[in-house]
Amino acid sequence: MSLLKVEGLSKEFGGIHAIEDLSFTINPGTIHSIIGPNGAGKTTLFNLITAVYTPSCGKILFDDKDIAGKKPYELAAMGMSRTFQNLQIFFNMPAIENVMVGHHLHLNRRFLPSFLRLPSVIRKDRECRDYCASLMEFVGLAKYVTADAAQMPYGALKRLEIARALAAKPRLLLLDEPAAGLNATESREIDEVIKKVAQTGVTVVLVEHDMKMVMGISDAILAIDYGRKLAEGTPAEVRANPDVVAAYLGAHA
Amino acid sequence: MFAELLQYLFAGLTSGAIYALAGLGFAIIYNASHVINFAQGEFIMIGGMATSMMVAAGLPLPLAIALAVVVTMMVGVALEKFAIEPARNSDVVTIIIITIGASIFLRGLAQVVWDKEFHSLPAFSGETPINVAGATLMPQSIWVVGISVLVIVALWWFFNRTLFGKAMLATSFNRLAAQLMGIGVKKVLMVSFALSALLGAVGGIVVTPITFTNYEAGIMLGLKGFSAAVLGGLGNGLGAIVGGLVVGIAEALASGYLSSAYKDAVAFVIILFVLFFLPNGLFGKKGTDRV
Amino acid sequence: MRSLVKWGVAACAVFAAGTFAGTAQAADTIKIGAFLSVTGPASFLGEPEKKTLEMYVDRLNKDGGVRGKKVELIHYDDAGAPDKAVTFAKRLIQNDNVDIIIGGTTTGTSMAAIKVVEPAGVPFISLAGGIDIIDPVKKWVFKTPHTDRMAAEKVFLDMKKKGISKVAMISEDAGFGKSGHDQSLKVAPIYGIQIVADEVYSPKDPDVTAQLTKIKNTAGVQAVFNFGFGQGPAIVTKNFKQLGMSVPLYQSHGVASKDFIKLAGEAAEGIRLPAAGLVVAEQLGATDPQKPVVTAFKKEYEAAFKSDVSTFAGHAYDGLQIALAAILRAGSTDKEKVRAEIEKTSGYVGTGGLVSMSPEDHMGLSLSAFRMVEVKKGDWVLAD
Amino acid sequence: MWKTARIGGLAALATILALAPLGFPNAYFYDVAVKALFNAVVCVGLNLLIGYAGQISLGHAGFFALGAYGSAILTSTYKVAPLPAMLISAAAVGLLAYLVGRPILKLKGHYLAMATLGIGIIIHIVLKTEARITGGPDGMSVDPFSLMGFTMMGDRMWYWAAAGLLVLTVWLSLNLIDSPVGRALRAVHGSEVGAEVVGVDTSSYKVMVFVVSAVFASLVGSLFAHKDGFITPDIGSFFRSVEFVVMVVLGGMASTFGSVIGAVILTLLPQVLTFVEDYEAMVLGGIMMGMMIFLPKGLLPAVVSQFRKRGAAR
Repeated sequence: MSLLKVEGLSKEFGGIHAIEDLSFTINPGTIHSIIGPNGAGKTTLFNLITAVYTPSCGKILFDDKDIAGKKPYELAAMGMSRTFQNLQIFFNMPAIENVMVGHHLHLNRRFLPSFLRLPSVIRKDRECRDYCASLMEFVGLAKYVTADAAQMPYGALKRLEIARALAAKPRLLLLDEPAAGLNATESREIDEVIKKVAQTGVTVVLVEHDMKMVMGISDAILAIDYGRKLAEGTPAEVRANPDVVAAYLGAHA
Repeated sequence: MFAELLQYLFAGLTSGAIYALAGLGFAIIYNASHVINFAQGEFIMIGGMATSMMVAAGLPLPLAIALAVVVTMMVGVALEKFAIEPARNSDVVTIIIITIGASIFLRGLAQVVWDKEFHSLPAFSGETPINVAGATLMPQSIWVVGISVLVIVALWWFFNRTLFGKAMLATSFNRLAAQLMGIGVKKVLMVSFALSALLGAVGGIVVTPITFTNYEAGIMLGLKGFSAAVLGGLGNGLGAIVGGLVVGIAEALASGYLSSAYKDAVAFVIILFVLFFLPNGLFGKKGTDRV
Repeated sequence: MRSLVKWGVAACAVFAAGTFAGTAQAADTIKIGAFLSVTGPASFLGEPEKKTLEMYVDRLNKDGGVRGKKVELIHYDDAGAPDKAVTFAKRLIQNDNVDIIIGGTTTGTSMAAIKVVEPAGVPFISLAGGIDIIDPVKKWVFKTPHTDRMAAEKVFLDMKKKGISKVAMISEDAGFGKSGHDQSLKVAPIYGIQIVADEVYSPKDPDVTAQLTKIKNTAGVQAVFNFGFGQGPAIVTKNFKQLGMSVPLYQSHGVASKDFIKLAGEAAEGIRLPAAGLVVAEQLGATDPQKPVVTAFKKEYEAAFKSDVSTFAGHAYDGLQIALAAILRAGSTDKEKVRAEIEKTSGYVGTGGLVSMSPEDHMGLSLSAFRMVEVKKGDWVLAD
Repeated sequence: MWKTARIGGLAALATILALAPLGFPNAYFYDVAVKALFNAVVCVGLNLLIGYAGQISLGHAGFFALGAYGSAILTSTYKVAPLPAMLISAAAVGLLAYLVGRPILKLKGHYLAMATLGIGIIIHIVLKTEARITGGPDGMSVDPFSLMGFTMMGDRMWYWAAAGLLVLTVWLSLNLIDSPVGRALRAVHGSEVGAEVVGVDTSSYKVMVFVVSAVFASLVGSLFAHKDGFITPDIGSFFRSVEFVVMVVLGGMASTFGSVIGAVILTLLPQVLTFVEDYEAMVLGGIMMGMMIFLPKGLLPAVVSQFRKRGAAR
């Protein structure tokens, strides 16, 4: 059974095909990478999967359920969570509260209990704070637990987004270029975090430029260019695919 | 029947052209700085008041107009220099409050420097109504519409044909890139304020023979101008013009065919409806969030 | 959080300093309080009112005051906002301890202040037109201007004389015009007038040809009656002319100042309206008891401020004179006594007309106080 | 940190409110204070929308006026008791805010400003025009507030009621901010899409906070109507809406106590500035500009950060 299934997906922006007739499946418990040159449509694909954009045509099945017409927050409730290439940090909040927002689905979301500060809300909130602190530790942000998000360096913010996404307790986690803009050491640390996440049973879908990282941790790779599928398979298979080499690796060489 | 409709359209056109001129001022400053200048109405007021006070003091009309325009532009530049520029990196809301403060300040200044009476100017080319197919139009209305058209053409030329105008447009699209290209963002900001003050002054002068002016005249015009600019799509000059005309004509038709008490409400209902379907106004850029 | 305390204390200190400044209690002064709409939409009413009060109180003090006591004028600007009027009325009564209040430029501010003045028991002379202010009679409340109902009656009387019975109304949808409009509808049947069209405009509308076109196309309209003040009536007048409408155009007393003619220009020719004797001071008959009063006031005002006198300035003048006369008669500033004396005002000749108040009538003007005037060659001409 | 600021702040507020009357020599001071507190309550509510959720509204005076007129009309024309009248009005305003909020809160920035401004102006026009019900532009009288035979009379009594209401409002506001719902609201301000993908139903929360702030405005409007005893449609004018926003921003966005301070200062200023007479508008405008230029984050946040800096230096 597949966790995510994409069938004949297309997205147009004013006549330009950002994604064209794309189909693939992602199996649970794997790390799945999507690669492609700049502008290949990777981020658009993420935005389609997480319902930030609406597809022009095609179908996306999450858990065998069609996500058409669903809002991103509904998908989050179904177990899908993500990070962003252009950071979407809540800079107006402390770091830990960024993560706590991630845990929103598992808290009492009704208005009145919050307004009246019912003891149950306070208790759950305290637990949530502890849990989120442990998540920050998990992604290596222990020293930022009391920091304001606005004071954190770029690399830390990338991890903060991962922690926030994890706080939602997703089954499918989509990471959009988690290593972009990081130095080698930081990249390796992110690498470790992703592996650790995968070990907890979360399915990870990754968009990444860092080939070393992709080849090292992925169970499967999907290569796209101009919104279309170039190749799909294990890292070894994709690496050997001449189209991929030409379109992507070649271009980089 | 037709004459009646035509008369309503003329009425709408007169008001609409006035709103459009006010709206254009908003558009220019928004383009250069993404600031909504709530003191735009006060530019209009200063233009009209300064001219009529100088004419009353015995200056010939053309000289009074020229001086009033210069005065208003100086006010615009001063506003930019002393109030907007120091706060350039602040929140949008903060800057909005600054411009609201500026509008209160300028109104207070006008009431102290001049007075609280209503003032008028002689119509530029007489007060003999022009008869068109049973409907009438004042020559001054043609001045308003004509000046609006002239201003649009001039602005188009400035933004598309002159180097500085192009630089200003570039700044509106991407401030950082413009800066890297060596365009002085500060200068662009200042020119945009001078330009919209000029526009306000000109607008204030041509409409004064029709609507009269006093120190509070800018409030309503500012509000209608803002509505026009938003309805048309912020930062879009053509949009501001169309927005102004839509508001003006909607008001006139509403008072003609529905209820004059609810004509302003009708205009706002139309704006709300447009925004429900086109959240960025009639001609606004449909920006998709890049995430 | 200490900052909060600090700021709170600072704010209170500033507040207290600001409000106590200049209100030091001088034993031998008569304190006249005023709240006027010196700014805001009614500022061109409030401004001349304020100037008039200041000028005459100054003059009074130079001449030795009232019974040897200096008169102190304390005035505040309510900007036309009733809730501010309430606060300022309280300030005048509670904080400034005034003996009498003149003011309330608009009906709205006056009505709101009544809620404070009545329970506090301070004589209050309003300068606003609305009939609600004195009808029903309120113990402490008086007013000097003619009511909007009287203006309507005067106009309809004139129409009736000319055989006009079908009238179109166009009025401003703000306080003055709205109230005048309502009163007009109420009294029209009494004079056999039928309102066949009823349009409104907003005070700052740049154009009202749409409304006027509708009136023009209404069958049987014999005259148009415009109720409003400010620049609106001038725009109505201009648009009226533009549309080539030939029926008579009547305005209300709200435009009875030279400024209106200046704004409307040639289009104003032939307009008729009810006005106080003040605007036609020189044309009043030599035997007219109002003549000396209004000519003197007009001369003094225009000499002092280099601008044309308006009826509104006259309202303030009348209010002040009535108040001072009552204080003189009462022999003290005892509020109850002063109130009783104001109520006994009889035969006072003011800029608005002959004022004779009674327990049933806290305005004391009769319809004869209004005179029909017409614009001829750019000036008001007595048309009665 | 949060907790001490919360409880300390509330205690400080309550203390100031309890002690302030010691400096009030007469009823006029109480009257001004009551108006300041009323504005503060509206601003604390509005701050949830503007400061925390990052959504502008230039139409809240409209909701204030609807509350005022709702109470006025229900009590005088339909003889409903003041308390139920107030609650019915608030419920109706809440419903209205919900209905208009759903579509307009999809708009962003200046477009939202335009839409809320439009709503406010439409409300104002309706109140002005429907004279048979509302008394038209000249306004209508409102009976005093009474509850079970007890009538609220005099500024002193109103002061204590308003002070109590403000403390309660501030408490509720602080509760909300530091809760799952409050975090979600702040997240909406930070990044709508970021909040959405982790399960925050942003559009519902935006509508909810819009409704809450509108209900606050409506409740205060009702009380205001009973207190002053006379209302005109101008209490719902565009200027009043702008005034509320200025109070919030001046005090400091996303600062509950800042909103209180902003409201108090802006209510007192016109009273303090009467001595400058004709220059009042200039001074008021100048102060607004100056404060925003030099303290762009608002008064309270600026003061707090000053204290923090000094504390750190020590």
